[in-house]
Amino acid sequence: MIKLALYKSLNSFDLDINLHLESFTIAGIFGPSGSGKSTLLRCISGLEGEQSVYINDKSVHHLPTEQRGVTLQVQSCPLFPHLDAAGNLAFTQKHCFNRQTDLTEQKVIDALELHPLLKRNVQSLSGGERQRVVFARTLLAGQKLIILDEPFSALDWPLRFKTLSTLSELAATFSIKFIIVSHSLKELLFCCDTLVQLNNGKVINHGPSAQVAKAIYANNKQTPLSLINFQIITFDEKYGVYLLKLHKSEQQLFALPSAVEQGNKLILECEQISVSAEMPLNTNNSNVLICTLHSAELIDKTWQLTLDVDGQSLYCLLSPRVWDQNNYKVGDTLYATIHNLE
Amino acid sequence: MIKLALYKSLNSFDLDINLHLESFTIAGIFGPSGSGKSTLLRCISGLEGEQSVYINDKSVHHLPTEQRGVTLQVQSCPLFPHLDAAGNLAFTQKHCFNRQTDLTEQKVIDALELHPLLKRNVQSLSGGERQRVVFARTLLAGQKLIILDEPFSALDWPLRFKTLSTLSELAATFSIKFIIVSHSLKELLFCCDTLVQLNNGKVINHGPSAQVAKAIYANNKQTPLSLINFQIITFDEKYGVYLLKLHKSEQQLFALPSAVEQGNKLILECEQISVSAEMPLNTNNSNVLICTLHSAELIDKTWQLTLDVDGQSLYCLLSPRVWDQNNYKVGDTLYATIHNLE
Amino acid sequence: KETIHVAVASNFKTVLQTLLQDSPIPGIQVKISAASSGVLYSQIVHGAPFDVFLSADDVRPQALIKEGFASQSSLITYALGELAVWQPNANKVNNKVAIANPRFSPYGQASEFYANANFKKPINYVYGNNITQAFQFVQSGNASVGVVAVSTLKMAFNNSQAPQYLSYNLIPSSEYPEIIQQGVIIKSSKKLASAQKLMDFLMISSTQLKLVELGYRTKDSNASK
Amino acid sequence: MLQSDLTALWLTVKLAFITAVLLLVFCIPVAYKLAGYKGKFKPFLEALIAMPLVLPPTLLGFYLLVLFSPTHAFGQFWFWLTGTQLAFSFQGVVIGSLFYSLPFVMQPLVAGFKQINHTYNEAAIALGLSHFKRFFYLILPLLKPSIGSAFALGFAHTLGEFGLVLMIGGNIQGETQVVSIALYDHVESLNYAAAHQLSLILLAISFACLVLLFKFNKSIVGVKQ
Amino acid sequence: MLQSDLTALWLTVKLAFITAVLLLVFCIPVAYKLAGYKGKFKPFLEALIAMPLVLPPTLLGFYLLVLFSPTHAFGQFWFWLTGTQLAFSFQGVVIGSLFYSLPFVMQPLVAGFKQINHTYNEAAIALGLSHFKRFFYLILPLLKPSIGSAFALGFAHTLGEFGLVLMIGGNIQGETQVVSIALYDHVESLNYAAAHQLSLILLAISFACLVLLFKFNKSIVGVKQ
Ligand SMILES: Nc1ncnc2c1ncn2[C@@H]1O[C@H](COP(=O)(O)OP(=O)(O)OP(=O)(O)O)[C@@H](O)[C@H]1O
Ligand SMILES: Nc1ncnc2c1ncn2[C@@H]1O[C@H](COP(=O)(O)OP(=O)(O)OP(=O)(O)O)[C@@H](O)[C@H]1O
Ligand code: MOO
Ligand SMILES: [Mg+2]
Ligand SMILES: [Mg+2]
Repeated sequence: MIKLALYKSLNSFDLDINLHLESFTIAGIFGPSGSGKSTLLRCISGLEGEQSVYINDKSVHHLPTEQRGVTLQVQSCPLFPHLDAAGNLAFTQKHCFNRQTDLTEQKVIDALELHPLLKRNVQSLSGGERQRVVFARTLLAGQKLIILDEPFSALDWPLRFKTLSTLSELAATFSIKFIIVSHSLKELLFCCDTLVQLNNGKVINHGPSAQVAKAIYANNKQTPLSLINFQIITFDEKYGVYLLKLHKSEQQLFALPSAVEQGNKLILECEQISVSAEMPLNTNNSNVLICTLHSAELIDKTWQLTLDVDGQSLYCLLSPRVWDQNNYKVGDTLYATIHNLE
Repeated sequence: MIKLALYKSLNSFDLDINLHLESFTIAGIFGPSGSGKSTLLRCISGLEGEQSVYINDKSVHHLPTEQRGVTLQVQSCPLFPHLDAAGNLAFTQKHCFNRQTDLTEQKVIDALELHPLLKRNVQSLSGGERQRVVFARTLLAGQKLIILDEPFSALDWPLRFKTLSTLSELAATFSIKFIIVSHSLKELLFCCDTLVQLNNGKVINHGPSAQVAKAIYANNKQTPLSLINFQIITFDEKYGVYLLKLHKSEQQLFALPSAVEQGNKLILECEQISVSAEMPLNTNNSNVLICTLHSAELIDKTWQLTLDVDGQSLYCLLSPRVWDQNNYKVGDTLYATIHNLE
Repeated sequence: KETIHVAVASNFKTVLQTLLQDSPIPGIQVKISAASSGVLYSQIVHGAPFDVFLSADDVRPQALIKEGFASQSSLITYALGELAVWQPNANKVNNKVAIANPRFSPYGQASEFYANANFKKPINYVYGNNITQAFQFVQSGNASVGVVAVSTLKMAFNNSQAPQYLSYNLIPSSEYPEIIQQGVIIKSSKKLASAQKLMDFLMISSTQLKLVELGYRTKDSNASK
Repeated sequence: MLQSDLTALWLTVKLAFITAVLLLVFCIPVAYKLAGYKGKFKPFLEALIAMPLVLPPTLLGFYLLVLFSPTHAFGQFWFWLTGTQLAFSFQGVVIGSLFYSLPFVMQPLVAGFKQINHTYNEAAIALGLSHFKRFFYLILPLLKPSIGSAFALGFAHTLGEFGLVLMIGGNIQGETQVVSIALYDHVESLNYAAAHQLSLILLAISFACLVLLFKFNKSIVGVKQ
Repeated sequence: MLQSDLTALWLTVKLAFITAVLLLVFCIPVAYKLAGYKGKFKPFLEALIAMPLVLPPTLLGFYLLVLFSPTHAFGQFWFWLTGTQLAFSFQGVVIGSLFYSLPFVMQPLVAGFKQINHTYNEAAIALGLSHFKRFFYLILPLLKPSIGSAFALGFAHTLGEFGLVLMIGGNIQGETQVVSIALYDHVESLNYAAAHQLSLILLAISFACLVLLFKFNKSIVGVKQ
């Protein structure tokens, strides 16, 4: 799908990237400020020098941006000041060649709810409004590979998730592939199937989101995410929750639609999981899984427990004090309570 | 300290604000995109028309910005392109009149760790680097009231928290007051003592952070935060945790320094709290408080329980299914487990 | 030495310089400002610090006298223009006839008078701003024939020794109205005596003879005819 | 007002308009290239463009007169190409004006291109707009104040052009007698009343043209920026 | 080369430099105000500034001559003030050039000011920089390409000034005889060799000046923007 071999000397380090992303729908690029994310995107789109870039198995390093079949939305991308919001959208729809999708102005405006902003002078838009119009404009360039550099940094979280959902829908409906740069893992995990982690100009991790996210947590001395595959048994209309079961052991879980519809895996944060040696009773958490303690590691002054359930891993944390107090052994059966799933 | 009476007709609603902030060190302004945050700041600083503004009991509505004793960092504030990073800093230090603080270039550069960026052409800075230099430049304007419009939106969270900590230190050391706009409550709660919530151009809440935050959660149909006052008993050197106790009932909690040093209150999210009718045993959570169920409310399809402990409130959530399963009654004694505190 | 400031019509400037070089006037230094007669006239009317005005016509000096800027008594006719038909290229490049603009130049009026009477109609005039420019139109080859001043042709020959400047057809003076070039002393001049010396110098016979050599006619040569 | 003055006015406005439009068409792409060029010859190229400014128009006209001459290779080439002569013709005056007014159109455009914020262009490249589209639909609209300024300078400067037209025009009514020449004629013939009247009319007309131009220019860009 | 030509060259460069500098000093604040002014008279003001362009320089010179005349109130006032006469003096020529070249300095500046990105100015206001500081330390540096362009146009245009200086200068050596006038004299006297030589020198000198100017201009802004 995308194959890169980039080398560029930056200020305090070199961007040196060999990356092959085979198949993805929405890929996220994650890394701290100044790690080379924007520069990487500029290389892919051709804004930056002669670098080896393959898109869909076609070498494009010699092509100008408009012939690469990709659209980049640069960081803090400006609207064109001589046009109003609607003008900016019409401009792109009209002047971009080789449009591959049949996204129209009308569809994009509806999807992103931009009606009230259309007749507005771009100077008078608020920061977040501007970003939404810019995103709409990017979509209208009509390419099947769209690269976004911190596209929603000025949106509040509810609006951001809404916009990201719209993005996912558009990706599916119009088979557009997205690459999104963000410094928020929360944002990326919400919509990406593939993640690339950058640090000091090098790719230090890439692959399926969940896997990379776990590594990122480990690297960042942050807590790891647990990813659990499930099958849906029923949807409980009355309470609006799904009843799930694990593939092998058939243990059951209740989960809210939002947790299920996010993909075919449950993404659980460490903070959502607590363990006890005995079955918890009469709690507000009905989601308890019976697991085996697979291993325990002291990472950065915290014990990280890996629990095995159904051949899948659950991660949970213990303070050293609590670890010392309880006397968990590898092989013990433990009860993992999952909070905030239902 | 600050008293505003603003009226301005905006596109889809009117900005109509009467606000009096008596004493604050770092005030946060929170609101969704397009709610009028930036416009409010522009009014205070004088960028926007004739509006009634009192700063330190002095009416300033007739004064130009430079005589109001306030510095505003506008949203996506640009660096001056004819100067390099160091030049931008020197520019402000040199040309701003009436500097009230003795912040020097050197101090600011050290505090924000800008050394590697100083000789850089501003065009070549990454988004986050640019924001840090802009913030340094704002500080060097030397005023005692500094207003920041989404100042750190391009920073990754670790860097953002670090920068916010620096900001708090500077506020204390140089007795600078800050007003920060953000759409991230997490960011604001990290450093603000006072919060103002805006919606559609109106102040719908203002006051101490914790109180406003709670109301915001309620309004936003988000989960409320619990705020618990405590006393420190000891610091456990071995495990690096504090032992706390509640004022009246003397129940004890273990907490990590990060949780304690954030202020004199524990800020607990709903997700951190689970309840059970029986004392949980042998778990990895040693922080269990004995409470009384004070009330329960069905809000947006979720039961929100208010627990009374020591005259303080803890909030936790139950899905309707679990609520129906358990049979909690007001007045019941419940055990609240607090996760992820230690 | 006293310096007097002479405003001179540009087609006479070189001539005046030659005259003064050959026989300087004792005790007098002459400073020359050259421009078209019309410009000089306007400047004098508006207070230009000139002592003497040598015009390429008779209208302007007399207007100055009438308006009180120059003294009637100082008026001299220092030269009469002499015209020739000049066609340096035997084979005509085009049918353009270059003459000075007859609207304000006596050279032009005389040229037009002659051409109208003698050239085949219709005549394709191109108008030079002055008689020198009419000459340049022909010289540069843009006009095939011109009615030009003999003085200009002689000056060009003196500069380059090219024989083409000598192959002109002199027009008999009877075939066009007189081109009277007059000069006056400006009333506001503080150097009236020196100015008068210059006027005298122009009118003495040695000077007048030299003028004839340089392509002008003079009152005397006229009278003698 | 004289019929000839009317003709001159019309001719002048036509000349200025044609010149300004042709110059815009030529200068916009050149200025674009030049503003983007970062090589070491840049200051030389920029200085070269300003050169026609430095030569006094009369002299520029003189050299053009030589160039246009049928005896000169360029003049011959032109004649071979079109069967007409450049000197004393409207086309010739247009060509002269193009030289003469070039710097006034080029300079504001180069300065304007240099000042366009690079981020807009980069955003458009990244959007996948071709060079061509970007130039016509983004950069030119952003450049409107400079284009207006360039057009105004080129137009007005050509209106007031005098020395050059005087040299290569030959003062032919309806062909090369532009207002400035007509005005000069009036002044030279001491016909000041006609000169005042004509210059007033010239001022009024050009004032009206420019007001319209600037109004138009404003309504497109001023409000939005 | 003639001594008088050297004097003329020096005089010309001095005149052009003084004129360009004075015009910058005057035009920068005016252009700033004008670019910021949004009232309904804006197109009228802009057109007004372009007016000196429209009048042929000779005519402009003629009107200035009238204005400077000792019979006119302004001329009398100036005489009362300084005891000197403006016409036919270097000061007079400077004043004339100021009028003459004003639009060439003003226009690029107005266009430049209009194109400065408003966000920079707003950021600086919000930082608490006074109007004065912003103007001198932010806006002027951002305007450098336009200032360079304005200076170059003003300088070069004054170098080539002819009709106006001829009118109000009176062609006085060392005082008002600038190169363009000297060149005209050479052409009028058919002294083409001297004209070629002088114009080459003029071109060379102005080319060198402009190359330096553009180099300087580039080194300050070009690299960073
Ligand atoms: N033209 C350049 N010359 C030298 N160094 C550069 C250039 N452009 C970027 N850099 C440096 O390279 C590093 C990576 O920059 P880049 O903009 O790619 O970072 P980023 O990951 O997008 O950061 P952010 O999240 O802050 O936008 C930064 O340290 C930046 O200062
Ligand atoms: N000059 C203006 N004219 C009309 N409407 C305006 C103007 N400026 C802003 N608005 C509108 O007023 C509302 C508030 O804008 P403001 O910039 O204050 O929002 P904000 O809270 O800062 O949003 P964001 O978080 O997206 O930056 C927006 O809907 C905006 O479109
Ligand atoms: O003085 Mo002239 O030579 O009539 O133009
Ligand atoms: Mg970036
Ligand atoms: Mg805002």
